[in-house]
Amino acid sequence: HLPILQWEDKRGLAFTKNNLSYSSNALVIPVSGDYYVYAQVTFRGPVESSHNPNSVTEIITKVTDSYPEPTQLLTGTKTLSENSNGWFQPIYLGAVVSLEVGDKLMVNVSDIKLVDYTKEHKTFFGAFLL
Amino acid sequence: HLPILQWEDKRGLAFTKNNLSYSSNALVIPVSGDYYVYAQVTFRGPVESSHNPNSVTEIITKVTDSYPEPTQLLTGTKTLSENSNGWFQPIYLGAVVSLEVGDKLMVNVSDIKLVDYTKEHKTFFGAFLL
Amino acid sequence: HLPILQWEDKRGLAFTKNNLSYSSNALVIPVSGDYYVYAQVTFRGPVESSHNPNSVTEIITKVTDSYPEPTQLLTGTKTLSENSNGWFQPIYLGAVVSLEVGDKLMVNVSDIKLVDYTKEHKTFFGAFLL
Amino acid sequence: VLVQPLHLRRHPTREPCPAGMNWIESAHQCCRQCPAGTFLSKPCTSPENGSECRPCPAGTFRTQPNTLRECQACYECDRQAFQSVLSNCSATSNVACGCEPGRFRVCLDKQCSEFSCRKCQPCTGRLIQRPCSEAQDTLCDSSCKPDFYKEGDECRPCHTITLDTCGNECQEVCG
Repeated sequence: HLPILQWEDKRGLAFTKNNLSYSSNALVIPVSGDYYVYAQVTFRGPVESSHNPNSVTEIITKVTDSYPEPTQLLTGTKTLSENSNGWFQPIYLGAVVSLEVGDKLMVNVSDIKLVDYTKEHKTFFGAFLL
Repeated sequence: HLPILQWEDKRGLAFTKNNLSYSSNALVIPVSGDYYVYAQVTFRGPVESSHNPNSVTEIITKVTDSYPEPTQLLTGTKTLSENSNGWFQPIYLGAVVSLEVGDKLMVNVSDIKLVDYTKEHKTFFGAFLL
Repeated sequence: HLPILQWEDKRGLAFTKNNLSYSSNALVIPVSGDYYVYAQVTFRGPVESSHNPNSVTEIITKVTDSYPEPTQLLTGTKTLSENSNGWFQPIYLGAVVSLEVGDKLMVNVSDIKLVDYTKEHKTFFGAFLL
Repeated sequence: VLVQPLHLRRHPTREPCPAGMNWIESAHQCCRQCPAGTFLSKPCTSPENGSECRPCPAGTFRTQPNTLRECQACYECDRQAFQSVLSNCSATSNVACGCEPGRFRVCLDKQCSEFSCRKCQPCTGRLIQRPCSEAQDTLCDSSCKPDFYKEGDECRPCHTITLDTCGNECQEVCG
């Protein structure tokens, strides 16, 4: 599977409430229902140890006890035509999904070294119950 | 008018509820109010019969009995600088719009052959009442 | 600071309601709570007086009486690899933020001359209380 | 500009607060600001008694006096993109980032809020007019150093030259 992003859930702009908790890199769904789930990842390069990729991918994934494999809920894939100087590429995803209590939501990326983690307002992840 | 996308509304992650129904390529609004409407289309190329375009466009459109012409609600237009080898370009749109009962929402695209319809988590469309 | 966009809040698709008002380029928060805030800016070029930039940036910012400096809530930065002929680049941002009554929300951009203001469905800004 | 429906009461008009104090909606009065490096953990119950302020947790900061409920998260320097820390984040200031030695800043925008760190050019076979710095690349002399000859844009050492292409820069070596 693609690498899973880790998130800050308390400091700065980050918060969790109404029992929607964050643990081991996942948002944990407290009550079954329809949620609007969203995430933005800003990718950037070039970086040291990583060749310049020709694409970047962000996937919001669901893991549930009722099925052994993760389910891909939302995917953003973008090819890169930038040259070797510095490049930035944000990918935003958001949609309504039906979730069950205990389901876990995570964000996977094609290459974790290409994620711009330096500023909280550039890469973020969240969900709310409708 | 630009081609209208067709959608799956029952299988996999797709669902409709609370009388928000899908028929002839459109979401049909069951009750007047403010809705958050969203859609992502992943475009990809090159494809056989279509020259490599220099841009792709996605439009969320409203059709209503009270006016003979469709109204463009949200538009995403992106020029392509990718060269001739494989390219991917996702466009996400989302906003609150005021809708009347019976209004129909559709998604138009600049070139239907460039739409990546292969995976439900790459191209999706939805709405919810606030 | 980066230039602040001005918005139409009454005509066409634009509206404000429930005391969420618009004044001096900002949405003014009427009641404390969690809001889903979003904005899309379509950038385009080249434009006459502006050299072709190598990137465009959109930032949703919060200004509050409780702090003398603006807070960057959401940021989308994209490098441009388009060449000198016409280019379009939409940037969509959206997330849940905790706001206090009286807080003001604004949209800043890297270069106001590059913003496509010609059609209301290409550049838009809004918020709703969860 | 689009918004969402909700039902509200108009909030009472309020006098501006004296210097050093901010209006706190939940307390319905002016409260003393918390100093830089702290945040408001509990508003005052009357203007006389002070607000309860707590230090910004590690990894967060506030550069100014405030009545905010949380501190801002520190930025991080982009180590993988060859950035270096010029000054660490403290309770009262954000981190400041620069470029690793041997690299200079290439600003992404006019404000240079985003920048990448590009390798300084080595000026092989040339004199250095201006050394590489945080802000700009090395400036190399346009002509080659003694014992070097020009080939295209490059300056090559004379000892690598072949007799038939030997120009006057390398006469000593070829002679």
